[in-house]
Amino acid sequence: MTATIDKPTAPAEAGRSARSLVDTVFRAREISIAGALVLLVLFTWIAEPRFLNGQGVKDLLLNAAILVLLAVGQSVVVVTRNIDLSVGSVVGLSAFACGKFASGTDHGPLLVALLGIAVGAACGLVSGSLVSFGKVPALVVTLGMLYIIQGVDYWWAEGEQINAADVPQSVLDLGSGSVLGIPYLPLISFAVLAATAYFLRTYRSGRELYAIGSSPEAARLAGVPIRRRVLGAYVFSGAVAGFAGSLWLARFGTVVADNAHGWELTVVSAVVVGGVAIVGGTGTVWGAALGALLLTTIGSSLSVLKVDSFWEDAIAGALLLAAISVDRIVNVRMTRALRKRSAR
Amino acid sequence: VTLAGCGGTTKKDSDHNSGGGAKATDAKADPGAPLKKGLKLAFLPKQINNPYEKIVDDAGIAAAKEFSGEGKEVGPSDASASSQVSYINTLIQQRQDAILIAANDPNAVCGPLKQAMKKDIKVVAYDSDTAKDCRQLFINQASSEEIGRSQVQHIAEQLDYKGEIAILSATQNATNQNTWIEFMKDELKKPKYKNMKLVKTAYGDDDDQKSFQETQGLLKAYPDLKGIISPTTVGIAAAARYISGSSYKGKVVINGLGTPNQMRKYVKDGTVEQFSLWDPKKLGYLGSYAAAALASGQITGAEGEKFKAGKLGEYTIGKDGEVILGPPTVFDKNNIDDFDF
Amino acid sequence: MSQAVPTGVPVLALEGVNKSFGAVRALRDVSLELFPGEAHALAGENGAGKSTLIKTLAGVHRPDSGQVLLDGAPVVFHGPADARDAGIAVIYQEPTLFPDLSIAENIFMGRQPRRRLGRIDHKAVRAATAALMGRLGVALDPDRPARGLSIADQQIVEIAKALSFDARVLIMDEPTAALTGSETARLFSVVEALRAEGAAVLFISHRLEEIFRLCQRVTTLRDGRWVASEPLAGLTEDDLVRRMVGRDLDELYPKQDTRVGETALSVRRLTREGVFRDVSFDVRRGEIVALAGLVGAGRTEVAQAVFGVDRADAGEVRVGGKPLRPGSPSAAMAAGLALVPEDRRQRGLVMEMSIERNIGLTGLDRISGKGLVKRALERGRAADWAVRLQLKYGRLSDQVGVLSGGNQQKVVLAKWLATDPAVLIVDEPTRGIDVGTKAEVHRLLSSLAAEGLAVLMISSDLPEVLGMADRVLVMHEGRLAAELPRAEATEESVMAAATGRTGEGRAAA
Amino acid sequence: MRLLRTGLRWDTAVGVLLVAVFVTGLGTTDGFASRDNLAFAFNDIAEVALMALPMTLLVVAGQVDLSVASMLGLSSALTGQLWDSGWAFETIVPVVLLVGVAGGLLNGWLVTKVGLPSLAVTIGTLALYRGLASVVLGSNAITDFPENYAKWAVDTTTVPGTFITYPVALFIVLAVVAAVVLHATGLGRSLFAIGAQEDAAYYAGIRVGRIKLALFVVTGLVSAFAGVVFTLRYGSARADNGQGFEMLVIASVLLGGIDFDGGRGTLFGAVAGVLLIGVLKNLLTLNDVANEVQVIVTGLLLVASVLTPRLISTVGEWRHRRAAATSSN
Ligand SMILES: Nc1ncnc2c1ncn2[C@@H]1O[C@H](COP(=O)(O)OP(=O)(O)OP(=O)(O)O)[C@@H](O)[C@H]1O
Ligand SMILES: Nc1ncnc2c1ncn2[C@@H]1O[C@H](COP(=O)(O)OP(=O)(O)OP(=O)(O)O)[C@@H](O)[C@H]1O
Ligand SMILES: [Mg+2]
Ligand SMILES: [Mg+2]
Repeated sequence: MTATIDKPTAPAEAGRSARSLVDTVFRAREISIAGALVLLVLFTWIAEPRFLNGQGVKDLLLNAAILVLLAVGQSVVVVTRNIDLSVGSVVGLSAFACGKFASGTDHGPLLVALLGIAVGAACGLVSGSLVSFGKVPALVVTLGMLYIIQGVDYWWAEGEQINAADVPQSVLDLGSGSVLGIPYLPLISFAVLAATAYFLRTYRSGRELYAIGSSPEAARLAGVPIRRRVLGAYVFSGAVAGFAGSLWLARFGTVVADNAHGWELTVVSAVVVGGVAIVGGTGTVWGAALGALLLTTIGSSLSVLKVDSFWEDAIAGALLLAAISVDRIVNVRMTRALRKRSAR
Repeated sequence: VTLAGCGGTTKKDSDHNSGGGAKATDAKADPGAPLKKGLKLAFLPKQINNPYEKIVDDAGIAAAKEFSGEGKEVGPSDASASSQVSYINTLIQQRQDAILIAANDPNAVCGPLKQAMKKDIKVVAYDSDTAKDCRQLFINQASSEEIGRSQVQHIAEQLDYKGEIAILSATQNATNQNTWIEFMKDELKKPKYKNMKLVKTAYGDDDDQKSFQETQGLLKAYPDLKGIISPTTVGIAAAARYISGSSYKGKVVINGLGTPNQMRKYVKDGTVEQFSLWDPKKLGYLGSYAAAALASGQITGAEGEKFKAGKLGEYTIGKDGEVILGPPTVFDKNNIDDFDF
Repeated sequence: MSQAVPTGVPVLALEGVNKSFGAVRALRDVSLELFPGEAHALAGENGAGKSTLIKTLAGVHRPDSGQVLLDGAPVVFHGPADARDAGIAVIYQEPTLFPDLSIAENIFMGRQPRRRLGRIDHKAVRAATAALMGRLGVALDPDRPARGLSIADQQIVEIAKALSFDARVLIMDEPTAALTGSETARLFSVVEALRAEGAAVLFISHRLEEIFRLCQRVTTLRDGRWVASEPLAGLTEDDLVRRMVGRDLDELYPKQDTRVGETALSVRRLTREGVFRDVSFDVRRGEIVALAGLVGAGRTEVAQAVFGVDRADAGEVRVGGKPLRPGSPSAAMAAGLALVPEDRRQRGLVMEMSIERNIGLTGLDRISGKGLVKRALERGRAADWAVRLQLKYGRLSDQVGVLSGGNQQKVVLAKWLATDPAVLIVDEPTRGIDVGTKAEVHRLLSSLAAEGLAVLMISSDLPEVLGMADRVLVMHEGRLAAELPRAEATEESVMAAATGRTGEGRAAA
Repeated sequence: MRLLRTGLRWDTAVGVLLVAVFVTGLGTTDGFASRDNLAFAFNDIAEVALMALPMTLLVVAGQVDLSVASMLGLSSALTGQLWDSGWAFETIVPVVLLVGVAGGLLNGWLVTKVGLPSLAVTIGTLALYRGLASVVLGSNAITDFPENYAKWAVDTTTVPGTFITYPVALFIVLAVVAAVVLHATGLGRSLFAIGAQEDAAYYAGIRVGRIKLALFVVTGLVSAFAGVVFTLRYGSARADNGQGFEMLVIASVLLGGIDFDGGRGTLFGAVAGVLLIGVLKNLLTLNDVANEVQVIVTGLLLVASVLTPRLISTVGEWRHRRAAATSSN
């Protein structure tokens, strides 16, 4: 064949400038959600200034804290092209277990949280083992687990209710106390969020989760220990959900068996709104956390804006659709603009 | 609306279809008949894992033992009418002697309940009524009118008859809550409440966390809110919990229906001054005896008939087959420690 | 270049290996030895078992019986990771990248350089990738996600991945199938350097001249059986073909003379910003027009825009004189267009569907009567084309996913030829197809053209372009750089236009 | 060997399980076999079963619609509201069905034109449609639906001589139609192709966008119709009717062996799955099995539905490997 002919190096330049733009687009996923959030808060604040007074901000953060935590756990699973529908049930079971454990005793918050984490991790271990070793579809398995855990929880609780009065004050303080005016719960969620984000970005095993979600086949060929990683993701998600259960107890004091019933869809929508692709491989926990914050803020805004209760669901649904549509359209436009730009 | 009435089946045509009336059975009551032994009673609550309903049903099942009957509780884990219907069907197949139901929807459970009555199974509604022609008796915890009006009266006294108030209810479709709310609104029309204003009815869906956040929303949206009435045990507990941990404590009055065990903490810490409820155990107990009296032929459900409900004494059936347990108890820090449920 | 049969211990070897998939016996008692410093070729028809052999060496498959020997000692690879840790680098036939991850991450997944506390050194990853790209002479941005890379670029990333660690054994399954001459030459010089440092190389290609250029020894497989292992020196291409096929082959580029008819496909000023610009050309009935150019010149993209799977920003496509509704493959098909896509795994085939259903997919209305699919028609259509393209398969109801790469390509061809198109666009039609069948495909294209079909052929295989085309269009960086009639198309003139050194070639219309 | 493998496919297994549960019920539980009970048991899942049909087609095409139950609720609320304001029932039904079509169009439009994943879109419309239902009807409950229509929905009216109620009869007819479409037509082939490899389907000239849109529209239509049936069956229109049914529909489809990733499954499996859930629930309730245990059983069945075929094929592979190893030596 012909002699070696070097390709001209001109495109390299184009590649460079395109790169920073590509970066922008990728970050835009989080930016557009953050933008929507800011708009919503500003709008509500202008209409009702009290929305952002001390108590108001505190409430916003408190409301989002648990959902953020769950969204972080869920993202780690979704990134691997799996899903964990059992989170709602896990929170319920763990909250009840923690309540049962703590009620009438003086167990400290640490002990209670550890129990919650252990319960959650155990549930995650079961789902994760089925998904990774059984090589069966995550959606079906975790939907099954949703029912199983829920059934066990109901069966155990027998309609019993744990009241705030029985829960040790130190545990309740965790849910309502604060440092420097910032309540503990959002601080805890933020810590978990930041640590998870850092791990996903800077550790091999974190990157491997993305690799698995992006292409399981390629991950196998690249020697990624898929089963171990997927199992790890589930145990993490379960542990986080279990932890959220113990925080639930701390925050609400009262627990019954069906706490967080039906939350799985809310968590999944927070994750999806936050730009974590349901088919795996892309998205960040920051985005998911923003998604969770956006969802809870929509709820808070609507009640502050005195929207008729009958309209709340409809408007929340419409806003959710608007948020993801705008995000998508912006993205498509940007990508196209980028392509055209790189032409010159 | 323009299309209305241009032929076809409309509501007006079919109105005559549903005029069944409350006529229960043609059988004659035999007030002297003894309570039958071995009666099979089934309690069908709104939802099995609701702590309040659990108390009611357990008391009813215990009561059945007193007259050598056999009680059981079955039901769905979600508070929906459609799931209750499946259970009614099974209870018919199992040939129970009586079904006691707290209806999630007064009409959706009607068809199957009528079938049950046709098969000579007695139907007693408790806590939350069904349509009148779908049951023989309704054991009302207290007269709906009294509950509704008294709640407004209580909170008005606490507020000196002025200020904005809101209601935190259960689900948008809860029959009993909606009835009470109607009476509350009616009561508020009286001139003595002219300085009070009901600003909003919020729905916490009998979900602890939702009720909690609805309370937040109410307080933020209505800065001048002075009081919240929550005629549901889940709602009032959640509202009290939010207020007790917020800057609104001591500034906003909470009243409504709650259980002493749930509210004890908030009464003690001063968040809540008073609230009311009937004794759910008595409700279950009365229901059980009423069902037994029906099944034994002592009563048929007609107005004016009387029956003995064990240690609670004698009750008389009122209009539309309603039996009223008695006035609700008002709990405050003086008496709350006398109760444990 | 060649040497005598090497002595010493082979780094990696197979001994009496058997491997079956269900009823298919892919490898029967095959042995192979790879020595340091030697490039070893693996030859065989489509479905002969080459890829299976490679996957056995790479730890993807476990042999049913027989052994893998590393430095003379038997080993068992429990997975690709084990083989990698033993110093074996593999480029698989089908690029398997992480579409959402950057090129740099793709290359270093699981092996990223780390800083203290096990944290990934992102900067080092990027720098190492840039260095690799420099070594291969390609300008791919390390931070660009792999999604949307052309098959050729994907292949280059795969190559970079394999070169990124100091492998003792480099195994390459048709790495050049989608590459043009210049990338291939670059690759070969890098491989030469590795070999000189003592690496053992195993190389598969259906382009026989490449085998002769790169390798010293060759092992031939036929129907999963070992046929011969011998030095290449002294062997001719014909000898090799005879070992593979078991008989002599006919002429490779059987170009028939045809009468050129009226214009069938006419493309005017077609533009997709950032991808290609102002592309105009005609293809007439009976004519085979080749679209040549370097990897990344925009050929595939032009084909996709013509067929309507991508939307053009400007310009017009006419088929048989009538304007084609843009952005609609179904309209394109109704107008008589067919596109054999380059990426058979994503776009060409539904991997988990059967052979017959895949072939039937492009003609659902033709194989149905009264709305119901007629199984007999469907099977007939598939069986007919399976024979014409010498498809090697078990049953027509088998999943296409289990076919060998070349045989999958034949199914894609069959699927589109069966639509009986007026204009056929083929993107790398013979990628991965063995020499025997390649001639068959060429004969088929030629005779279809003779019957009045208009063919637009995109190919990175220059001999194929020169051998088959009546006219050659050359693209350079998204523009048509030259249009060369058959007589003027030579390696030199095409390459000159493709690399932007125009002047010799006539400027495009 | 081959017979063994096809014989143990999960959808067949669900069918066998269904028959087994049914026969066990006949033998062990009195009251189960009565005409009344059977009519009730099947009629009780009529809406879920109806919605499971288009859902099966959607899932095969790699999509999902979580808004079905909310559409049912919206349709029910609308039926009630219009009926209450004096509309003729004959007018209400087509209007409500049109709303179903519109809802399906919105879902489909967001998925095909805006390019959003169906899971995300329909989580949004799940809230939207349920919200609209409560906007339409508020906290009211409308009753007194016309007897001449209601009688076609309730379990006391059956096809003469059988225990098949009319909603169930309709389900049977539609199931046959759906089975033919999915397994015997070009459209069915296209659905499998879209679900398995959308790009390849698109390149093959299949009108991916249009087909998906149509599927969502049909799903909206059927859900709206299910809403009318539900309303008549319970004689009660409320905004929260059918809340949570989406999970039940999806669970039955998955139980029937439809692969959520698309491209795999049979309609027979989905039908068997839905009926199994219905019959099992009836049987367990008759035997006073507590609700929470039923929930656990549903969960276990779901897990088994994916685990069992997996185990079977693993054992099969293992046996095959051993056979191959011995024969080649
Ligand atoms: N996973 C599998 N399942 C079933 N059969 C398989 C599988 N992989 C390969 N085969 C079969 O094994 C035989 C050898 O395939 P292989 O891919 O090794 O051929 P090849 O020599 O690489 O061909 P090509 O030149 O076309 O790439 C073929 O008949 C193929 O159908
Ligand atoms: N797999 C895919 N890859 C790229 N684009 C796609 C794909 N699927 C759908 N689209 C886009 O979706 C839109 C509609 O697709 P499709 O052609 O299937 O719908 P249609 O309504 O039948 O259109 P037409 O009548 O033009 O064929 C097109 O604009 C197309 O770009
Ligand atoms: Mg191969
Ligand atoms: Mg190309």
